[in-house]
Amino acid sequence: MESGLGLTIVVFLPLVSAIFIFLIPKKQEMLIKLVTLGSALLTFGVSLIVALQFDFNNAGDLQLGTKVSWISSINSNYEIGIDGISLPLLLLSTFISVLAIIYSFEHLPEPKNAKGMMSLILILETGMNGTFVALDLILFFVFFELVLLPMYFMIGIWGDKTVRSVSGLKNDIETRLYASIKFFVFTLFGSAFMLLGFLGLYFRGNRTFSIPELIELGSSGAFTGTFASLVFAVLFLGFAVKVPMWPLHTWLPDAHTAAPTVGSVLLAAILLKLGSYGFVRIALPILPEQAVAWAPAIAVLSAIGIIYGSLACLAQTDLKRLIAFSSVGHMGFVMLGISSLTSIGINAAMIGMVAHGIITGLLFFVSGSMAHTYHTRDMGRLGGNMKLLPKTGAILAFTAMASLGLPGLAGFWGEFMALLGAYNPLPGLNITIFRSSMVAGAIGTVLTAGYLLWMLQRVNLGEPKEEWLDKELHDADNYELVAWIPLVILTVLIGVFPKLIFGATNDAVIALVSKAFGG
Amino acid sequence: MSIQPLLIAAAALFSIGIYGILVRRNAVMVLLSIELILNSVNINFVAFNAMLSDVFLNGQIFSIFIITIAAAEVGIGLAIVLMLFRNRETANINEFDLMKW
Amino acid sequence: MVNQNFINLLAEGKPEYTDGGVLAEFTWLIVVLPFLAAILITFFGKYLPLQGAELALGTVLFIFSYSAALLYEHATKGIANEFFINVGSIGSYDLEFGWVVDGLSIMMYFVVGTVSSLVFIYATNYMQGEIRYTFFFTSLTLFAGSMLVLVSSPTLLQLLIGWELVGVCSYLLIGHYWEKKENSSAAMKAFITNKIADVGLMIGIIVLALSTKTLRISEILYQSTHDYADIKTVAYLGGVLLFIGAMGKSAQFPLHVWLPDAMAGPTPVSALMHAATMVTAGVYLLGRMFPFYQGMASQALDIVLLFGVITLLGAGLVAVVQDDLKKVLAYSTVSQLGYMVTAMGSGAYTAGLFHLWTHAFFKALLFLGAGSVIHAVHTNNMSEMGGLRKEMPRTFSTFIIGTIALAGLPPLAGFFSKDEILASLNHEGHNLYFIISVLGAFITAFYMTRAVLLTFFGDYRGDGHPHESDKMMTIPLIILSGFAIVAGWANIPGVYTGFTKWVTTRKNYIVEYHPESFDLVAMFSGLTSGLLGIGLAYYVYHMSGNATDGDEKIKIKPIWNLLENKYYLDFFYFKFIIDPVKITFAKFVDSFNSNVLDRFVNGVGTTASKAGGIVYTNLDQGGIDKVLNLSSTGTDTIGSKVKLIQTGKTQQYLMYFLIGVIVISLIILLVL
Amino acid sequence: MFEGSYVIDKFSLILKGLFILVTYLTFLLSVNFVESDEYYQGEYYFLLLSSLLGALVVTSSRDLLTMFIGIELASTPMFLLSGWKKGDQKSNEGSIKFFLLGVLSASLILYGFSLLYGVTGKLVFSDIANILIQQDLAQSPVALLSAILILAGIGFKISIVPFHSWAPDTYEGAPLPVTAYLSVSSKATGFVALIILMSKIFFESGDGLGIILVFISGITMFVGNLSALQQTNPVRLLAYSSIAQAGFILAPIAVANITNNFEDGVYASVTYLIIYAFMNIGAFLVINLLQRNIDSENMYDWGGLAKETPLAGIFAVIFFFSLAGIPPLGGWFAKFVVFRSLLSTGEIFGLSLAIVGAINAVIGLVYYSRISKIIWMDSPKEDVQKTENSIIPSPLKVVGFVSLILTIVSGIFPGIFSNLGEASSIFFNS
Repeated sequence: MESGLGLTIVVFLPLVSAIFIFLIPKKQEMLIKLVTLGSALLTFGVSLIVALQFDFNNAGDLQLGTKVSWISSINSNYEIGIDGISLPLLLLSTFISVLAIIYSFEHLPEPKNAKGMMSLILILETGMNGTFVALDLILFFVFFELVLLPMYFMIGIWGDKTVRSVSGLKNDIETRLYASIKFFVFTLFGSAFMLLGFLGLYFRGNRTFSIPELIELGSSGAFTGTFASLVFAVLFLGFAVKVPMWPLHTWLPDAHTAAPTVGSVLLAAILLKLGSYGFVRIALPILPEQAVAWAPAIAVLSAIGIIYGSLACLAQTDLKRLIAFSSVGHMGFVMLGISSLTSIGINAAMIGMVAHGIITGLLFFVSGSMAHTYHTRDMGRLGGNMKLLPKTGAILAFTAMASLGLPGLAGFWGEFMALLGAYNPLPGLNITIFRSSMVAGAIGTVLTAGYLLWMLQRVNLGEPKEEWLDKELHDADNYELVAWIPLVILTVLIGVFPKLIFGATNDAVIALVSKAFGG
Repeated sequence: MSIQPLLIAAAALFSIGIYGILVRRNAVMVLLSIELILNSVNINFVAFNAMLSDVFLNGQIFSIFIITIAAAEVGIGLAIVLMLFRNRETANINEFDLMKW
Repeated sequence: MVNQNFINLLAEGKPEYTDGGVLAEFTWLIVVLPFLAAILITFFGKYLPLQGAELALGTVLFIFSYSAALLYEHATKGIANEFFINVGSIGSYDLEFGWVVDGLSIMMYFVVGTVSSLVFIYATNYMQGEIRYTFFFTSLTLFAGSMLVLVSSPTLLQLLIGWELVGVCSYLLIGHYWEKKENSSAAMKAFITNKIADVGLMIGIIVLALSTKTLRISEILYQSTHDYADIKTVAYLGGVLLFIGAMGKSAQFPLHVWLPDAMAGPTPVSALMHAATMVTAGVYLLGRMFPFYQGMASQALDIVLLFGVITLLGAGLVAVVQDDLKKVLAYSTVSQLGYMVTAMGSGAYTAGLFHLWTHAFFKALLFLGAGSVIHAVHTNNMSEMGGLRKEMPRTFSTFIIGTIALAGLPPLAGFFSKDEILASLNHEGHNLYFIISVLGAFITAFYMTRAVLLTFFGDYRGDGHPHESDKMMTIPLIILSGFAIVAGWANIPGVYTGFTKWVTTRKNYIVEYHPESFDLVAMFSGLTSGLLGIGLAYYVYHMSGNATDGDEKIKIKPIWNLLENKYYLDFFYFKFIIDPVKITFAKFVDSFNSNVLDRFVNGVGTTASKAGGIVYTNLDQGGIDKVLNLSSTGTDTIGSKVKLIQTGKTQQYLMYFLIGVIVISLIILLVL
Repeated sequence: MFEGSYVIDKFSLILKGLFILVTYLTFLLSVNFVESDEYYQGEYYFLLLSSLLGALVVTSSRDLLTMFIGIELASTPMFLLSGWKKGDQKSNEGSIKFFLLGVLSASLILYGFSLLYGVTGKLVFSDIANILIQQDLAQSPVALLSAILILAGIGFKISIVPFHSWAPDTYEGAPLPVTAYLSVSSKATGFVALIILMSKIFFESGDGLGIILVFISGITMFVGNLSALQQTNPVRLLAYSSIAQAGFILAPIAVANITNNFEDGVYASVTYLIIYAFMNIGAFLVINLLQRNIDSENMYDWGGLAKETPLAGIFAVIFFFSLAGIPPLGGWFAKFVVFRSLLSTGEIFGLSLAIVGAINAVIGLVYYSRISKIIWMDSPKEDVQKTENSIIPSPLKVVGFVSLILTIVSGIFPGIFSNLGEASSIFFNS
């Protein structure tokens, strides 16, 4: 499929459907939902076909893509393709989107408006899928930014309406409004500079935006000196905001807390990955020399992120906020893996991304649902959830276990392998820093276990509080279960048989590392 | 004939015009000041034309255009002032500060 | 998928082992089956007549029979084989699961199978009518399964997986009655303590894996016995780190604190956990990695030895002051684990494992017996028991057998294993440790006798009328007491040393002292101290009056307080580690996040907005006024200036315009 | 034509096309406005067309006189149009300010022209440039002074700091369609004139001019954006926004003046102008549509308005975020080409300006997102009177959809517009 047709469909089908949905009258909600689901399923189906056509024996090569002239005046092309690094993330993205839509069938937050929500999800999906297949910096940038608007509106319109005070601001503000603009401004801040970095590469790199070509140039040492370090700095800024790495993470807890359930699921599961994927796809291979120079800093920031995120979790009373902070910690492991610049570390990051997507996505599903049922996220008021909502509680418990990196479940590989990678980073990197980071990360796993178990104790266990006893609380319904069970199964499958991910990523990562760092 | 006096005269006229624009309160007087400035430019053009002995008389032609346009502008200006005067019953431009902040 | 690797198993030395044939090849069944069963029980258990217990029982009975078959095969022919399944590659590392079938693992399979079967049978009755009966069996099955994952592991990776799975299952089981906060807290404590230790294990695995370029245990052992340089440099570190992991699971001082609290779980759980499935993991790890320790990390063994000795003595002393019957047994377990670790530390591989083997049976017996008692009297406190030997004769007699076995009197199991440990210590010349261990034996005998006297002798001090337990509970007791008697005969110096052969699969690697006959010094001192302990306790708690007064007679206030407070370890942990982390640090980070980072971010926002205000109001809309006002305040104003100041908006704009022109001109002409 | 004083090239044709299209859209925007009150219809359209003619002349003019006439023709009608709401004092006031400053700026331009003429004796740009270079006068104080005067005069039209002060008042006072025209077409006329003058006459005037332009451009972005943050009146907000945008459009020209790489600079500016034109008209349309539904000029009163007119709501999202430069809406490409031309030589002023631009893009987002936030996310204010006016007149719909399509297409297939920009810049290479 040299035409890149499959990938093009995967990317643009959701967008086309979104436009189509605009044309359906608002009243026909069921039709809107069915069209959305249909298109998401179709997209997922096509992405599966793409995965079947993918040649896993040459997972290191970019495949199934195409290159068509797009903006000729700046030599930017519609260049797409996937390799073992992007394939798992692409599948994750199409898959989670389907689940998010299924979940939304019956669980639209106020103000309902299925039309708006569904079209936003679809636009979002185009952005996410596009980012994972784009092989042209400008194309990448456009898709990377495409996710901003839908997410901004998702948070702003369907988000949490509680009014709260924010330090540094005089007036109290609705959580959703604060969070949405914070998310938007933060990300744009990063990406505006990232764009400058892309342009820098363009001008130094024979006026091309093609990522494969730039990688060739980069690995042959075309980008050096102050220029390269500036470019890496701005790329770092752009990607690190998205990951998010400490201390650029502060938009994340607010965004997650305020976002509607589907929003936080997509945000956690896919959007955060755009940043770390950017590091692997763009920053490392194109600027290997700078990657080496920056790696210790990234490792230290990741380690801080891990510890910091975990400690912050221990202080939370808000369930969703806790999970949001846990993302900071988990993405810290991903970045720690990447910073090691070894095939082990980057592989760890890849599986870590997928696992975090599945697990944290599920956590947000469950916690969002609980917030919806209880009308509160305050863990001080919750308790005895296992008794009140046994199914939800069981899945919450399972997911928390997965999230704390329990071996045998998906979350384990990312953590363990990241530590493995960080212990022996690329030769030439400061081993003390990396090993200290690794120890910090290892301590982080304990703290992670601590806050998650504590969360379980406060939320799931114990006798239910009196205020809930006479209330009618609905346990997970079928839509929720259909959305959740696949994630549970995936968590176990990847946990037991990580080849599902490594089978695709390993060759690609080895190719990347050997090309960029010769190791 | 030296060109300096002409240029100085033009510059002086220009400055007077500027002063008038800035200081006069009556809108009509401000319009007149603008005429002064435009005319200073005319003097410039004509003087330069003479100095350069431009056979195409570019400077002269230019100044004729300026005169025409100046007339049109003053006409427009007066129309606007008139409209203001109708609405506000004053031609004092200092009182036009509705949109202060 | 399955490949076999004989290099490290059989290539050297005499090929005196077989590959185990079909039996070995299908050993994965006993590992996978529990997980399948757990899933089935979860989803369909409720609809079955015994609410899922039959599935669990069937599974463990299968494990028992399979492992018995393996053991028979091994004892007669000898099996050593391992199987690998590749589940992914990462870099140049193969991630492999698999199963190993050799003496050590077969011994563990058998222990797990036997003890689990009996505990499960016991539990079907014990847990009757309790809350979440089905889920209990799910977790219990998982627990056994996880332990099998651990002991069947041919790679460090799978070992780690099993290791943590065991931890989680223990969390589920200890917190079985999670309605009460103490129970869920105890579960958390167990999990977190283990997790802390796991960090050590994890890093240890990483260190070893990276220096040997493999995750396969056999390969690592091969390298460590063949003087590979890479592993040699990290051997000490790796050894210590692995031991930290072992300390958590095997409850070595100072990470033992979770184990006594773990008594919050139902008694069958305690029995399983203390005998077969969890606490033995650490010792198993030391055993599995023993060639590595011996080959390269002998300094690490010294540390192992030290902690083992500290644990055996410290925990034994605490056991003396406990009133809770289960806690006596819990501390006793800790102390016995200390023995095993001490044995490993002193290089007595077989002795350590032998003690594990015997201890599994008699400790399971004791716990189940205690459970039977508790079931009857509805309390854990010995001060509310007494005189139960008449009401519960079968429980009493089996409990006595367990006690004697634990106290180390011949010919019961504990005697032989403990003796071997003492002999080994004596042989290696660890005189101080030898003495402490002997002292430990004395203490063991003392507290066990105390417990027996308080529970079964004297008059009944509780409420109601306790009855002997159901057959389903007493039959396992009887079977276990059989094991408690005969298990020690598997390794009698000079008579029959089958056990040594069983567990020394990798014969070429392990160099250890095997007493050809009884070490008389060790035997004599062990035996004497045991008898003395029993005697003294009998005197204090029985002969010289009422059992309950016994404590008063030996109470030396400061020491007693110290022991009752468990050396203030928990206090220390909470005060200096948990609270600071959970409260101080966490609060600090949180407030840092919202008060520093967020404030900064919001500050940037407000600053931008304020800057906007300043630009807009002062520069854009009124700047000229201000500038001119400023410049005119000093000098007395001349007419034109006054007029300028008074200009209205329009002229101000014009002014702006011209000043702009002038400023730009000046800059261009003069500056640039 | 006319001895090189009037040329037809790709640059002029493309921009002529732009002006005509923009004027057409303005007509459509105006239909309802003109009909809604007793305005002089005929004159209104006549004046707009006159202004268009002026703009068309400017694009082709290559001598001082033609350009001057073009500029005057383009701007003089606007003085009248901005005061078209005769009874409205704000409109009057905006008009007089606009007029006075406009005339002043015209005089400054003229004065500058006269100096140029005096130095060289020529009116045609190429001749002037040749003589300046031959006689080594390009960097003489006279040439620079004339450049500054001309810059100030044109700076008024393109409303760059510090010549921008009329813009908010006039925009606020003028009828909305006129404002749209002012902010798009008038501004574009100014930029066209500036581009021609800078690239045809002052390209050898040394770095000083370029540097001052760089500073002006940066300051303009900051002042425009920061002031826009403070606005409550949406039209005023757009006025400051267009000031900030002017900073962006100016940036490539400024840097081109230093690097002398006018090809890149013109390409970027023209592309920006084209894309900016449509999204800005769209933005004004949005204000127009929303104001039909509510009786308040304070946009903070507009809470939840999108639910009344969802179409206007969607327009608001598209156009305002396009102005903010969020992909895949056209604005991103406009900003992108600007950044591209700023960085093309990697020279320090371009780099700094690019960083300033990036920061400003972020600041801009805050207020551009504000209207969408208010109308989509805020709850309706109860004390504000709403007028039921849900049917959108078809001319406005046409404007909306044309701008919408152009804005989105220019974001997704920027090639189309960037080709125009590129084509227009080719002329400057020779």
